[in-house]
Amino acid sequence: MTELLVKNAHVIDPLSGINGETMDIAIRDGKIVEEVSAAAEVIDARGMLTMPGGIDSHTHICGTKVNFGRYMSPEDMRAGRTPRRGPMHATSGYSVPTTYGNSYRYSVMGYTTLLEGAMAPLEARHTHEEFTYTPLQDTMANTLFDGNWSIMEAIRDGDVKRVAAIIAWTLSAVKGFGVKLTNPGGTEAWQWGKNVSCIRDPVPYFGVTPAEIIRSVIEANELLHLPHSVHLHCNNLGTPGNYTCTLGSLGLAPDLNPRRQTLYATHVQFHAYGGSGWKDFSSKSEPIANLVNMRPQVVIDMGQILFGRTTTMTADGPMEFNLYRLHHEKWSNHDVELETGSGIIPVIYRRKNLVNSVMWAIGLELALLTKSPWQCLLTTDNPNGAPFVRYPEIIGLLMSRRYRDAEFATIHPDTGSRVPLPAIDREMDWYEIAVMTRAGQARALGIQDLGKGHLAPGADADVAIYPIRIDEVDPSADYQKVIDGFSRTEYTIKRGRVVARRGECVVHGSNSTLWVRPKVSENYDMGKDPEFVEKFDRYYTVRMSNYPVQEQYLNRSRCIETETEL
Amino acid sequence: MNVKDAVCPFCGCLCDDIEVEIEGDRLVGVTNACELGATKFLGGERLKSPIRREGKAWKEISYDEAIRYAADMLLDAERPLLYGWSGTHGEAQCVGVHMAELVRGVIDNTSSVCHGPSVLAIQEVGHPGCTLGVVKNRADLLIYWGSNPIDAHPRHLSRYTCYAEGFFLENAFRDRKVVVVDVRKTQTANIADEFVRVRPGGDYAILSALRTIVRGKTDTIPRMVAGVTRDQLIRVADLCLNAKFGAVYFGLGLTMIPGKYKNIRNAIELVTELNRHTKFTISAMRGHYNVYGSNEVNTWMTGYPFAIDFSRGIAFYNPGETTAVDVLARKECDAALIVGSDPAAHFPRRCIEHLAEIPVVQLDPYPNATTAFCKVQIPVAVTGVDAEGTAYRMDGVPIRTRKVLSSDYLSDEEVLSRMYALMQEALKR
Amino acid sequence: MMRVNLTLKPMGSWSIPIEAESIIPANFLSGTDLTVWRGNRELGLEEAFSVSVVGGADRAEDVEIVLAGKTARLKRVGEYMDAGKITVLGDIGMHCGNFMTGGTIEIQGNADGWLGREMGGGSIICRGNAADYCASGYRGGRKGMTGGRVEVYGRVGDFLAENLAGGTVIVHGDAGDMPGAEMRGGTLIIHGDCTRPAANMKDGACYVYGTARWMLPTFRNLGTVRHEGRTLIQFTGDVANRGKGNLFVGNYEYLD
Amino acid sequence: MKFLMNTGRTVNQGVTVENKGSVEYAREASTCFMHEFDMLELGVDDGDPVLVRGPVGEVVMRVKASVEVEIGTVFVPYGPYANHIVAADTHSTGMPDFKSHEVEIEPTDEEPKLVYELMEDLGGLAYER
Repeated sequence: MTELLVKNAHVIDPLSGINGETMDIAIRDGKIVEEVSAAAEVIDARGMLTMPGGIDSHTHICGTKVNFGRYMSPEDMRAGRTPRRGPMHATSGYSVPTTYGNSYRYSVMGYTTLLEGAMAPLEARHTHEEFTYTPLQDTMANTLFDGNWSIMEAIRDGDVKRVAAIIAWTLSAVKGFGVKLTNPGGTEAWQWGKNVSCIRDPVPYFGVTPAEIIRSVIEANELLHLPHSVHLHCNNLGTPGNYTCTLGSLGLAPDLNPRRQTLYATHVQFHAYGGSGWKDFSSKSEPIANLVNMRPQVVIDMGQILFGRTTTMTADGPMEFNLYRLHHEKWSNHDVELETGSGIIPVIYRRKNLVNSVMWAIGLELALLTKSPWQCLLTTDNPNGAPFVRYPEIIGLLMSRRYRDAEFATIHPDTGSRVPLPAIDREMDWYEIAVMTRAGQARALGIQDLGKGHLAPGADADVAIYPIRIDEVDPSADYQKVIDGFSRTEYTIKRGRVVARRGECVVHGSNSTLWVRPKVSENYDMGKDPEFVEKFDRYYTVRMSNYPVQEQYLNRSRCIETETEL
Repeated sequence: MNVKDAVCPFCGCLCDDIEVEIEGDRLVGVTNACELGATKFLGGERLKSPIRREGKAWKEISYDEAIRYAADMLLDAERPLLYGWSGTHGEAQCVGVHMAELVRGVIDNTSSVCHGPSVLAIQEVGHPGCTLGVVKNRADLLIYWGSNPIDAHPRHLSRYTCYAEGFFLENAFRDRKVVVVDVRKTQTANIADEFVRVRPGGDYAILSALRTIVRGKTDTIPRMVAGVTRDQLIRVADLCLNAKFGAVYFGLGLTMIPGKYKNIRNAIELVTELNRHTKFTISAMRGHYNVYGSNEVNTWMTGYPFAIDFSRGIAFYNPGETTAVDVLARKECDAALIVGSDPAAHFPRRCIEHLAEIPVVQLDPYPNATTAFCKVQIPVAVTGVDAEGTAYRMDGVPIRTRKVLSSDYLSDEEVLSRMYALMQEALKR
Repeated sequence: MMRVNLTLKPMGSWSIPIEAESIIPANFLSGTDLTVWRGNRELGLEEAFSVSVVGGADRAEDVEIVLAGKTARLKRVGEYMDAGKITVLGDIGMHCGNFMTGGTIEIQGNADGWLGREMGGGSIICRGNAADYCASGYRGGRKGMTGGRVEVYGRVGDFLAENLAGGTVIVHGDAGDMPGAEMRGGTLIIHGDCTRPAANMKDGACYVYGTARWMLPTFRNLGTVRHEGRTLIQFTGDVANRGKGNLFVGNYEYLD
Repeated sequence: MKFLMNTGRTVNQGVTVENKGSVEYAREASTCFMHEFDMLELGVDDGDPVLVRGPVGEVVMRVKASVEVEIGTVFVPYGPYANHIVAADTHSTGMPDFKSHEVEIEPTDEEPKLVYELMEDLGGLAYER
C-alpha cells in the first residue's frame, strides 16, 4: 500500500464542482480516497493551483504517420535533443519529438492522459507499440473509419446496424477507443488522386456522400454506446470558404446522448474560413461559434496555430498534397488499403503572412465566442497548429486581452479587417481553463466515470500542481507568469506517484491503454460474417487472423466493455 | 500439426499466409512460401550453446558467461558499435536502442548498406507511398526500377502487384502494364511490357529527363540519354500519365550506384510531379523482413532511422560518418555487438579487417561469416520460427510473427534484456 | 594578440575520433579550462593537447589558435566560431568550421568531410584537398551554406556545396560527383573537372572551368559567354526542377 | 580485361544465405556472371576459374555465361567474394559502391577459396571447416 497526501492545495476541479478551495487530497494505491493514514508521504502544495491531470483530447503522438514525421525530418530532430539523465531516456525533436520526448514534455506540463487522434486500423499495432514507450500518460487511440469499404457498402445498403457491427469488430480487433472520421469519403477518393469538396459529393465508386457517412456513423456510434462520440475532421480542411461545409457538417449531428455530445468536431480553426480564395480570405469563427452555442450536442476543439515552425500531419491525404503545392517543401503520403490515408509536410506559420495571421485569430475567436468552455477545448491539433509545448501561450492569450493585443500588433497589418478578434473583450478565468484542458476533455471523451479529469474519491490519482498562486496573480496583466506556471508543474502526480518535479521526470513510469470492446450478439459478430470474411481475405494483404492487435501490446490494458443495441 | 497464417521471416514482403507442418519439435513442411522463405523456415544446423574464442580454438560456454562478457565489453568500450538489427523482432531492437543509449555507443542497422540512401532521399523530399494492398487493388501500371523481385522478393508480383487479384481491376493479369528499368535484362525484365535498359550510372539522368518530359519540356532532352532513346522515354512518360494508378518499386539498383540517395530523390520527385496529373506512389523494396521495423523503432526512440551516435549522450545522426561501414573502415569503434545480420559476409573487406582487431559479440542462431571474427557468439531462437515478436513489412504494416515451434533457445529480446540489466546494475555501482 | 598553440598528443591504439567543438578563439579568452571528447569519454583539454598560450587578448578577433600534431581525426574544430583565427598545420577532421559566422580558418593540409557545413559567414582556406560534403548542409535541411567563403586549393570529394544557398565556394582542383546539387543561391566555382554539376539546381551560379562529365540532359544550352578571360558555355536549369539557375562550363560530355 | 562489376541478390544466394558454411553458398557467391562474347575474348568456359582484381584486393571466382549482363560488365551475387575486393569508400553516404566497381579479370589456375578461408585471410578464425 502506498499513500500520499497533498496538503493545502488550491483546487479547481470542475467536474466535482470545486472552484478554488483550499483542501487536502488523499491518495492510496493510485486512487483518490477520502483519507489516508498518518504514514502517508506528504506533499505541501500550499496555495498552489492544483487540478486534475491534463487531458489532451486530440493530439498526434504515436503511430505510423507521427513516426514518419520524425523519420523524414532530421532537421527537426536535432532541435530538441537531451541526453539520458536519471530515469529519463534521451530525447530528440521539436515539433515531432520522440515518444519519450512527448511523454516527458507533456508530463512536465501536468498532462496525464492523451488521445492519439488518428490510428489506421491496419497499422494499429504500431500505435500501441509507441504507446508503450510513452510511459507517463495513459493513452487511447481514435480509430479511422473515413474510407472504410465495408462501412461505405453498408451505408449504401442502408444498414446502420451493420455499420455499427463493423465498427464494433474493428475497435475490438485493433484496441481502439473512439471513432474518427477524417475527411470522410475524401481519403478513399484520394486513392485515385481525387477528393470530395464537401458533404454532398458522392465518393467515387461507392456512391455514398460524406453526409451519409457522418450521419450513419454517428447513429452507429450511439447504437454501440461508446464512451466517446464520433470524432470528426470535417471535409475541405484549409480552404477559403470552407466554413459553410463545416456548418453543414455540424448541422448533421442529432442529439442522441444526454450525457455528452454526439459529435466532436476537431481542430475547427482549420474549418472556419471565409472568402472565395486566398485574396479575400477571412475569419468565419462567428457563425461557427453561434451554431455551437445553439447545439449542445456538438463539442469542438480549437486547433489553434502559433507562429513558428512545425510539422503538419493528418489522415487527410489530399489536403496535405494541396498544402505541399503551396509550400513546396517535402511531402509524404501514405494511403492505407480499404481504410484511410495520411499525409505529412513541414510548415512555418509566419506573423507577416496574412493568411497565417487570420488563422491565428480564428482559433482564439472560436474559444472566446463559444459561450461554454465545455464546448470548445484547448488544442493545437498537435503538432499541426503548433507543438503542444506551446499550450501555455494559448492559455495566456485566452486569459489576457492585453497579451492578445500585444501579439496582434505584431501580425500582418491587414488582419484587423478580416477577423472579429480585436472587438472581443472576454478574458477566461482559471476555472474555464481547467474545463478547457481537463474536465471538458474527460466529459467529451466519456472517461470521467473511469476516474479521469476529476479528483473525487475513486478517481485516478492524476494530479497537476502548478507553481501559480491564483490569488496573487492577475492573469490579465501577468500573463507571462501564467505561461511560465503552466509550462512546468511543481509536481505532476500520475497514478498516485510523483512522476515530474519542476521540469524533471523522476520515475520511468508505465502507461495504461484505454480501449473499447462493444458487446454484440452473435448475429452481428463480423468475424463470423461470411461476406465480410471473404472480402477481407480477397482484398486485404494481411490475413484476417493476423490483423487483430494481441493484448500483449497493451502495457496495462483497460478494456471498456459496452452494452450495445446489437 | 499444421499452423496456418504463419509469418515468413525472410524478406520485406513479410508474407503472412504461410502454412507450416510440425511433427513433434520439428518443422517438416512449408506451404505457400517461396523458395527463400521455405528454406528459412526449415533452417539448418544451429549452434548448440554460446561459444567463445580462445586463441586458435572455440570453447562452449554458458549463457551467463557469454552475456556477462558482452555486457562488460560494451561497458569498457569508448565507442562501441551495435550493428545489425534487421533480422530480429522489434522488441529486441528496442532493448538495443536502450543499450546504445546507456553505453553511449553507435547504433546502426543494415539499412545503411541497403536502403539507407532511400532514407536520406526521403529526408530531403518526403515519400508519397501507400500500403501494398492499395497497389494490389488499384494499380494499372507498375514500374520496377533497379529491382528484381523474381530473385529477391519472389512473391511480390503474385501477392501484391502484377498477378494479384485487384478490386478495381477486372483482369489483373491483363489490365496491368509493367515497366522494368535496369542495367541488366533480369528475370523480371522478361515479363515487362516495356524494358528500359540504362547504361550503368545513368538512372539519375533518365529520371531527370522523365521529369522534364512530364512537365512538357521535351524539347530540352537530347535524342539519347544514358543509353535510352528519347522516344522510349516519351513512351514511358505517356504510360505514366495515362495510368489511373501507378506504382514505382525501386531497389538497390538505385541506392548502390553513383549519386546514391540523389537517384532516389529524383525518383521521388518524378512521382510527386506525376501526382499533379494522376495518382502515383513509390516504395522501396526492403530486403530483410524487419529492416523497416528497425528504422521505425530507432525513429520513435531516438528520432532517427539508422546511424545514431550516442557518444555524447544526445542522439547524433550523420550517415557517412555514423554508419557502420564508415565507422569500421575508419577504425572508429573499439568493440562491436552484432545482432541479426552478418557483416563479415556483406561488408567491404576493410571493415572486416577492423572487426578482426576489436572484441566482437554476435547473437545469431547459426555460425556465419561473422562468427570467425567473434570473441563470443550467442545462439538465439529464430524469430518467426521459435520466437515471436513484431516485424514491419516493407510498406510499414506491422505484423506479429508467430512462434510455430518450441525450443530451449532464448529469443534475442531475452538475451539482450539480460545483458541490459547487467549493464544497468554495473553503472549503478 | 593572443596565440594559443595546441599540439595533439598521441592517442591509444584505436583511431577513435576526438570531438573538439570547444576549440574556437572566443573560448580561450577565459582560459584553457576546456574539455574535448574522445568517443564517450570527456577529457580535459590538456589531457589531449600540449597547450601553450602566448600573449593576451580581450576579444576573440585577437586570438589565433594554431593546431599541430596528428589532427586528421580531430572533429568539429571551429564549430560556431564567430571571430579570430584558427590555423591547422596539418590535416583536420570532419565538421571543421560548422555553423561558422565569422573569422578565418586556414588548413595547411587536407580537410575531411563536411568542411564548413551550414556556414553563415567568415572564411575557410584549405591548402590541400577537402573530402565530401565540403560547404554543404545538414541531412534533410533546405539550406546549406548561406554566407561566407570557402576556398580549397586542392581537389574536393562528392556533394560539394550541396544545397548551397549563399556565399562563395571556390575549388582550384577537380571536384567529384554532383557538386552544387540542389543549389538555390550563392556562387560555386570549380577550376578543374567534375561530374554532374548543379543537379536539380533551383537558382544561383555554378562555374566549371574544366569539363563537366555526365552532364545532365535537363539544362538548356544558351550559347557561349565570356567570363574572366574564359569562354564558357552557358546553361540554364535544372529544367526538371523548374530551376532558373545558371551553369557555365568550359566543356561538357553527356552520358549518352 | 577491364569490367564493371555489379552485385546483387539471386534466388540461390538467398536460399543458401543462412548456411554460409555450405558448399552451395560458396559456389553461388563465387560465381562471376559474364556475357558470352567477353568469355570468348577472355578465353574462358563456363565453370573456369578467373582472378578478379578490384581496388583493394583480388579473389578467385568461377565464370558463368549469362544473357542478362551487358558486354563489359559482370554480375556477382552479394557475399564475401565480391566484398573481398570492394572498396569501403561510401562517398560519405554510408553506402559503398557495391554496384559499380571497376575490376580487372584474367583466367587463372587457382581454385576459389571457401568462405572460411576468405575469413581467415582477413584475420578471423573459422568455427566450422
